[in-house]
Amino acid sequence: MSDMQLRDIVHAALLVAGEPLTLDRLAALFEEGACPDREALRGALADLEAALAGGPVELQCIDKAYRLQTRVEFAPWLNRLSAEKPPKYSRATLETLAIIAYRQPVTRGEIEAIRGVAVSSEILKTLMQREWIRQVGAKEVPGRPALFGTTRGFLEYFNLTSLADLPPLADLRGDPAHGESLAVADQIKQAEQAEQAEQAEQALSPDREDGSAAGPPASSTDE
Amino acid sequence: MSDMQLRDIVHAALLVAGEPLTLDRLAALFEEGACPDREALRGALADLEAALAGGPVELQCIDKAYRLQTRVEFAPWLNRLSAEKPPKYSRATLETLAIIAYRQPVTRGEIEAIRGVAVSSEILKTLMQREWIRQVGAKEVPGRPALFGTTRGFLEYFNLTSLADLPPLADLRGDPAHGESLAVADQIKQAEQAEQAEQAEQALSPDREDGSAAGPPASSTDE
Amino acid sequence: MSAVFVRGEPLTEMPADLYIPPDALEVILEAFAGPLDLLLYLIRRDNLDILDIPIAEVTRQYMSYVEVMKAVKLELAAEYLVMAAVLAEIKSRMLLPQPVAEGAEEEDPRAELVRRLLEYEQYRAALERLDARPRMGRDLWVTNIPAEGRDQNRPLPEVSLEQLLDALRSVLVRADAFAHHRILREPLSVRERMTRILDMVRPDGFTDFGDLFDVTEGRRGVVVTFLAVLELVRESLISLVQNEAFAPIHVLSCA
Repeated sequence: MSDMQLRDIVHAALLVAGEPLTLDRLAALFEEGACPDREALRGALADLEAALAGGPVELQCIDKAYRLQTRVEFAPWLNRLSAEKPPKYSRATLETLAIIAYRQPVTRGEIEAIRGVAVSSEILKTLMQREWIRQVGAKEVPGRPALFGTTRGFLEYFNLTSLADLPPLADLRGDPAHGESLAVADQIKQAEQAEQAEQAEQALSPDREDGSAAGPPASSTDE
Repeated sequence: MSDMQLRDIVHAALLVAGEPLTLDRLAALFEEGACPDREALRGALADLEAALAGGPVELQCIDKAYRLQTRVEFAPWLNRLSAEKPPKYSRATLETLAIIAYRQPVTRGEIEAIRGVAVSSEILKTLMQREWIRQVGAKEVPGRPALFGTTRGFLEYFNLTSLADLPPLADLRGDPAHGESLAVADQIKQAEQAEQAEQAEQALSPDREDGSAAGPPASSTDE
Repeated sequence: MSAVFVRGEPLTEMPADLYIPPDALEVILEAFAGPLDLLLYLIRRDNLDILDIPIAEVTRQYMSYVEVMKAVKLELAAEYLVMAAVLAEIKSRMLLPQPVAEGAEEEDPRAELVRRLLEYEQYRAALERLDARPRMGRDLWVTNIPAEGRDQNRPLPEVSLEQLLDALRSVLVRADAFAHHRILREPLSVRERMTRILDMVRPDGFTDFGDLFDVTEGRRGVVVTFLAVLELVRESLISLVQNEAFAPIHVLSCA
């Protein structure tokens, strides 16, 4: 791999990561065997920094992790960059929060075991800054991992008197449509009703030969 | 303000936004009185596209808004950036989405007639939650079934400039070259034309709020 | 897979192209998105002319698949059976002598089916094209970097309880795929109580065991607290100390 390409890969990763990347994380972008050594990565970062000179972006190193950020001179304009739609948490963040709510007190390792994938520090940091979760202790196992639980702020935000107000898991597992309260669910319900009416109507037209009237049995194959 | 500086401000805003920015939102970055006109903004975008050539990032136009995205060649490395695997969608879900994209506005009953099987509520819910489809109205037939259409989020996810960017239904076979995106400069030109046409049209239909005015290429061939 | 019956006859042979391990069979059958998909597969596989479908042969093959699906107890969509009836009807209409209609052009009984198959195939191809497009989060990513010096008071994301439960639901679905995970078994009230007890038990001293209980909560509350204490002891998060029989029990944080 040419230096040029290495620099571009590092550049691309820093632009989309959404969080600072350590040299380890940068090295993990590469296939085993094709992984550049730390010297090469540092070289690529230095190259990148030089290439960015004069542009609106700069490379910053915070606590051994690297990130790209726009230069401070651009702040006046970027402050006027209004969000069109409200920001959103990632799926991973919501899953982590839900697991902490139901499984507390719980360690990061336990969350990862349930989710089947790593939980980034960024996610936990976000939830702590939001004051929805907090560290409630440390588990007495080697390494003494932190135990996380939800806060009073979490209950207040979701308008719950206590965690016991959360729907029992059994309800969640059973019928996936259970407990829908979103507008989406309402729309679907409306659509379903409308459709029944439509089917009744189409039953009168002779060229209707598919079985959509039979409905739900198909859903098992349908995700 | 020099052109150079304008380009850098636009560049910085696009890097930070994380979502496509319309010309209006780009214009809103500037103080009253110091606001460049649309021509100048389009010029800055064209400059920026040229300046990005050879780098890891490209300018893409989605529904008359612009975003910076990594080039597809970097996917192998960037896929290792996160432990999260990109979600997979079932064949049934994507089939439903494709029919909605080409046939919109379309009722659930019509989708089922084409697919030959029931469309489960779960599928519609998934598509709505991903914000790829939405209810665009109700069909004026008994029962008033919901009509579904795609959203800007759909275009964003599948990297489509507009619905017209979907491969035409009729000549799906062959023509593998289709779908390569136009240079943004061309898109900008197209957008200008489309915009004028749309403004004329919107004067007639006040409730049309998305860019679907251009209409799916399918509908004409298959009614 | 021992006793598979097709129309009353034991099925000794799989349909010609089904020389696949039994485990994979279900996966393959599930891969069909519906009766039209299956029919198209049969037609294209044998290079049949879709505009002149040999209906008897296609019906026979279609039925053998449907019987296999039933036999492996695949939850069969009713639409498959409806299609079977449609095929049978077309077959019988083709066997009947053509009624001599006055001047009217007799429509091929297969015409409607062919129209539907062609239409469906068109969308199926469209789906493949759509599927092959570069996608966000899989093939390309949108840049997202912080702006130095930008005001920090950006709006915070809003989350509804439904969104939270939905996230959990998808975790559960995923976790079900790995059955070995023992997840979320304890009643919620116990887990909540565990957090509360950890709060009460100060790391630098003894807490009276009795203080953990709130009698106003009644029997259930006391039981929940007791279960929470046991669970915390089991997980080595607290320990209980009693100097002699009937002496006060003290709770120690292990943290």
